[in-house]
Amino acid sequence: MASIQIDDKSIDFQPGQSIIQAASNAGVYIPHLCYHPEFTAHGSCRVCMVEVNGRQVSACTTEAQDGMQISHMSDDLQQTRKQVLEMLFAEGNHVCPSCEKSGACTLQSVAEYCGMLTAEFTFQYPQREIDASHEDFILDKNRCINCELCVRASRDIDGKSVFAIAGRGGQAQLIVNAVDGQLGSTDFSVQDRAASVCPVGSILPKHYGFVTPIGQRSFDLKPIEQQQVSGHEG
Amino acid sequence: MGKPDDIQQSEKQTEAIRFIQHTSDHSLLLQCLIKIQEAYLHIPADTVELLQQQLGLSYADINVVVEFYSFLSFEKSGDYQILISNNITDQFLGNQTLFKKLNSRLADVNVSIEYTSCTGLCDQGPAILVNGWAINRVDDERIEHIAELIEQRLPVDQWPSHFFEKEDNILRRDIQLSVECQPGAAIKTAIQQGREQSLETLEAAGLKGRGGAGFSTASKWRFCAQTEAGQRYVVCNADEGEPGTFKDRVLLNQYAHDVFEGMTVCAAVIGATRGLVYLRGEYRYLLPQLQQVLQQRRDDGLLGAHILGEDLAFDIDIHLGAGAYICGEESALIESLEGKRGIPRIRPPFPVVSGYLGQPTVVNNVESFWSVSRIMLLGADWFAGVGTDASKGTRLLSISGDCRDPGIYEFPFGVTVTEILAACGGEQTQAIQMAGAAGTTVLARDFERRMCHEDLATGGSFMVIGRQRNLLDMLANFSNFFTHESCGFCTPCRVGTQLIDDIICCFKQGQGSTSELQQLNDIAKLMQQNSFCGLGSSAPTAFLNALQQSPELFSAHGPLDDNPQFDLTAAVAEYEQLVATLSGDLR
Amino acid sequence: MKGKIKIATTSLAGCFGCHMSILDIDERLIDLVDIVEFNRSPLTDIKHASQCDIGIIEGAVANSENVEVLREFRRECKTLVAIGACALNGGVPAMRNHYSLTECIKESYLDGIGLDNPMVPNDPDLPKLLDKVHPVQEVVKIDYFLPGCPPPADMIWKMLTDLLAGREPVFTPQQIYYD
Amino acid sequence: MTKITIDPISRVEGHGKITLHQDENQRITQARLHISEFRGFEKFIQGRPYWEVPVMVQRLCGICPVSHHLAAAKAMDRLVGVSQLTPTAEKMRKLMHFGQVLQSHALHFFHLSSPDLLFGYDDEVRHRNIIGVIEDHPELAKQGVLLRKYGQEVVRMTAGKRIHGTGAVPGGINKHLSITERDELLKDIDQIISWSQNAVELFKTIFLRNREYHEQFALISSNMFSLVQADGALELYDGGLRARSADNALIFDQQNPEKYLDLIHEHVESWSFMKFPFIRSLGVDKGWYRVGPLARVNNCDSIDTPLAEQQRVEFKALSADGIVQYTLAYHWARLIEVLHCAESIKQLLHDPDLQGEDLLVKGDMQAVGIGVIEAPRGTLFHHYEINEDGLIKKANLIVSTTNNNQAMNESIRQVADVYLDGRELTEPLLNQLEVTVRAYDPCLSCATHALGKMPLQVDLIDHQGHTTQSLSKA
Repeated sequence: MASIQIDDKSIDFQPGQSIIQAASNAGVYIPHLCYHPEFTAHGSCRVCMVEVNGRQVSACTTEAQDGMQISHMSDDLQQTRKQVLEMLFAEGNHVCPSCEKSGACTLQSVAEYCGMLTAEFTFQYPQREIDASHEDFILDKNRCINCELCVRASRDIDGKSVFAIAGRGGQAQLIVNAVDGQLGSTDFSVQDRAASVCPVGSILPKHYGFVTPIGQRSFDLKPIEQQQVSGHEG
Repeated sequence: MGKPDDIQQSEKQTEAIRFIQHTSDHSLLLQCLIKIQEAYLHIPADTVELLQQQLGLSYADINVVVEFYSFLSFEKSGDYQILISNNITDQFLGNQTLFKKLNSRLADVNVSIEYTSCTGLCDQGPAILVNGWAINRVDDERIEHIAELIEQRLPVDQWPSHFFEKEDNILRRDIQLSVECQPGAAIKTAIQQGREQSLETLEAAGLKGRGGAGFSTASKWRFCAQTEAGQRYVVCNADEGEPGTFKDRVLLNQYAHDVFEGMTVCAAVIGATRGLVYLRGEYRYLLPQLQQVLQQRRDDGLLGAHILGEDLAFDIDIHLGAGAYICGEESALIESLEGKRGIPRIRPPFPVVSGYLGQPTVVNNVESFWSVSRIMLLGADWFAGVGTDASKGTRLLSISGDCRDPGIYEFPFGVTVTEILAACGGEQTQAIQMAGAAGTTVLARDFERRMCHEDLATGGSFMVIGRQRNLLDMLANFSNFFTHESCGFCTPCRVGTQLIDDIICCFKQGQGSTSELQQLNDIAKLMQQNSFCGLGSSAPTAFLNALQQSPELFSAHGPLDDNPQFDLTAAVAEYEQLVATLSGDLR
Repeated sequence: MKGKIKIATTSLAGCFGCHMSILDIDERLIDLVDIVEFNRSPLTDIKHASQCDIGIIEGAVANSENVEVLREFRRECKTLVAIGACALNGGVPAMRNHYSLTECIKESYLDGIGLDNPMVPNDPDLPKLLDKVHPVQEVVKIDYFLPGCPPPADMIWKMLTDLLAGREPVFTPQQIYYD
Repeated sequence: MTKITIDPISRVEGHGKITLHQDENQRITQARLHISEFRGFEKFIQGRPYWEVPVMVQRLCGICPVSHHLAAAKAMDRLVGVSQLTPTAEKMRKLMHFGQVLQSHALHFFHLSSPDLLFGYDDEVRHRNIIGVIEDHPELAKQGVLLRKYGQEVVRMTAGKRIHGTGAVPGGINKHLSITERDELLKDIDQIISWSQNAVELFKTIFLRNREYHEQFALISSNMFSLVQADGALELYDGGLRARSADNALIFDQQNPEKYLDLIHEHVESWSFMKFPFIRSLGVDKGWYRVGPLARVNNCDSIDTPLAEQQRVEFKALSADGIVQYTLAYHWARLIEVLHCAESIKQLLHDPDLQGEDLLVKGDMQAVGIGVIEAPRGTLFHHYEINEDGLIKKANLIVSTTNNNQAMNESIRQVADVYLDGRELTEPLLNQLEVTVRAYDPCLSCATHALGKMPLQVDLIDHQGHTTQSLSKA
């Protein structure tokens, strides 16, 4: 059987699997945000970087090759991941103290896992809106990290394409498929896969906040490195 | 009062609507939008509805495309839209003064005036686009004329033709520019040689892609030809967006036949029946003449079902871009050809395996195809006889900036910067910027470095920076450019470009500190290593060059402090203003 | 034996929750007395920091006085530690950055509910408000950062004991919170 | 003229400053407490979803976050159309609140104010703080630290963490108290009650030792304002509004807190970011009042826990006319409340409702929600209006300390007139001004929710208004 070597661990894989899939199956956690086992990888967040042949590549978009030597926990990589995470925090308005998603937020948990203490980059404090027009959900763009999981879920699983990314560069942001730009004008619904896939607090149920007590929240109960390996992805 | 251009505009509008009504292929979305934008100077809501119906697309599908491209907009910003080219060489030529002058001269008419990325007229700037039409050498006299025409409300396509004349400025010819090719001759050779022999010729010539990445053209074609597929495509990348490059514009203007010839050779070799030219929106004015050339070639049997009477079918369409530097990246270009946002694709698979519409596709630069036509005629030895071991032949350089004779120069690979400067009359040169904003800064002490893949690789841009310039201005121009042109897909590039722009701005105002310098270094390295595509990984090159080679740039205002220079006075200005205006009268 | 380690603390635009979290070290506060001396702090009547080993900053930078105090701390403290979300990233106070200062002031003093004599406070004895709220590292160099709203007492204790022992404070993921 | 500034006022929670103006004869011409910070909560909360509010607005204050958390949660209960919580939810919130008042009062007395009382106002600056107390009175200091710790643990077990937890949600609470948690709290409660009693006794002894001085210090005559239970008993979490005049007559009683705007408005002055609330029927000049422990213990007719009730009776006997106006008696009343909280916690812990599973109720959405609570420092008003999407469109917060704004200024003026007027100003003299402010336990952190900071500073200003000397208390 084909195998790769991640740090000191030898891991078997099926041909065609990406490095992150192979690692996840073997219980090796590679921090990631835009990757999700249910969806096609698209490699935009740049958190799941690993080192192959002296080059940093994203583990979600790189196919595992027999005999590949992969470095995963080097100081350099941790530094890289930390800096990418710092960028995400500096770019948006991530006010963890008052966010309902806190304790169940993948961005927060990945950053804590990677040892990020603060984002030292200049905070951008972008002006972004909250769309509360939908009966059951709010869309808080302040917290969006452009991972496009909702875009992919709505398009590939729900068959609705409710979400998309518009604009480019720093202006690139989540929009919904409605002329008035309001989630309430789309056919988005509670049953959608896109309704539960957001790794941060951007798409959240309405009239519902902080109902899970501290200590019982998703990542309070089970740390991310145990949750986000094969079969446990939220 | 009726506007004289109303009728004219509405004819265009009718034409655009008619075009959409006859279109059902959603990969033509971008082309439809470009036509609408041209006719209405924005994208009206009812045309979006029509597009949705015709192309079977959702509102969001269309919205994201409009929001992606600089030249498309839902809002109409004026009856005339003036875009001022903002390459650093345009800045050298006074485009900021031009901006002020245009604003004051045209203050009373409904005109929007903004900056845009390099328009490819650096050897004859400052340049502007008026409703998409490029005008070079905008001096006081031209400003006055333009103002009068606008005041008369004359549609831009009825302006005197001399406004739109461009100079080719070919100032040095080497082996390639000194030959004339008979249309059809290269195709004939290729057919005679057959696929394998043609590939061997190209291989022996050592032709590498002229876009800048330097991948072997023969290998690319071979991969494509070897991939099983129902259809293959030849794509010519004429999205010449790298600041300071304009040689493709000249080739398309003067050597369009040879470029199409090269594409046809490619089609013959890889077995493609369809070719596409992706022409940057800034070169839109070349479209009619290019269409003419294509028609002539069809008439001459050089395109169509039986080229040269042989069993070779191939034709070429031209797609326009709409203001997006990222579309010069081949996978983003393919996305754009498919009518979508120009977001780079995950590679592998490479376009040669899965490109346009998922089929094997060769994407080559204008100059590459142009060279192909010559190599097929004159042979591999002719071409490989000049250049260096790893960089065969010659290439075209677009030279601009602080030199006596900006223009197009053909040089063999291996030429030194000193030799290039001598040729173009670059004196008192502080530095040159090789390969555009994403390229390498070479300081005077390194002018013996050579242009070739082994040393200074280039996509053809060569900008000369005189002693009188502040390199920080150039860095600020570049950081601004990348902030505007990052597609926003991956984190390092989307956020990094903004952060770098802030930091450079800070140093320009003399307010940087050691922590900003450290951050600049961290961000640049992160982008270089970790970006999703070449735009992100090459964007920080100039900043890293500056950090390594000329750190003194950042401490021009004195030794750097460890503490940031927080500007308290500026930060309390709003409060003081508020107190001054509000507290008094409300008491 | 060396003299006691001098610590100064201050709160800028914050809620004092971080200072409360310092007090949440509970009985360990009593142990601390043997090794540290508190200089300027809301807990003492010393009004200006001078020659301190460690300065602890809570809160974001929202007015001219915050800037002055922060600079004083940088000048007088060998090691500067920023604690809590407000100091690190502006936290909740920085939510006002979504509006202009003018809008915020108008809401509180001119257009608010149940106001008598609406006007903008403008006495020269009041510090001037900044147009935007800033994290502390945008004003002075910070040596260490402790996230959290507030950082848990155990994290503060670890930071203090590490610094007092001359160790670089290092935290495991389980010790790091942003909320 | 001389202007004197005390900046920052220390050993208080938050930021503020005092300025005094002295003329050439050292006569005090002006004394003011300035609140010098602005945070703009009322604005930036606009556009946020209402269900985030209880967690977000507690960031007004890290000393009494629970007060804001609960006041906002009460307002949110109204927004979601709930007027009666489940017994478990109601009692969990009360338990959280008692824990919070206990810790906050303990913090204020032991960590911040006790140095003045134990060492005197003129003690050395270096020593006059909690560290000094730990050094000189280790047992007392330890009791103070542990009392506060206990209160914080009650908060942790009800809200999930000690500072800025999440317990209360619109229409209820997110957890009950487990048996393990209950038992852990029960283990120490008798000790806590006994230490609380000691603290009242200690203060009583200190106060009575120099009774006349303590009574006269910062003495002003004010209206008293607070919530009371339906039977007039002391109430911290709910109840009706009662105001009593300085001569002990009721101005109003059992008023619905949601009608607060009929009763009070806020006045703005140019020299403070903190506004000045007043009872509308009496006007700006006469309508100012005091809130907090002194007002509550004066205002109520009884306390429903036995030990605290005994102490209340004794307290009320201090004054012949039935209303205790002594500013320093704030501490006394505060410690009576500590005892009351400790007793109430014990009662609640024995209530099996705390282990109930029924945590939440829902009703029909409303557009306006007003929640009023007695925070440690006094009556606290949270008022929110939402749009049809559930986003906040208007907010009004009147925090406890703001209610005491005028009273603190009056007290400072009194001290300045009586003790500072015509004298060379020294640090101990100036500290008396801080002692005055400290008695109110002003939470300047809360008070500055709108804007920013409150230091104490003394500047000397000449008759043209120029600062000639700055006597900052370093």
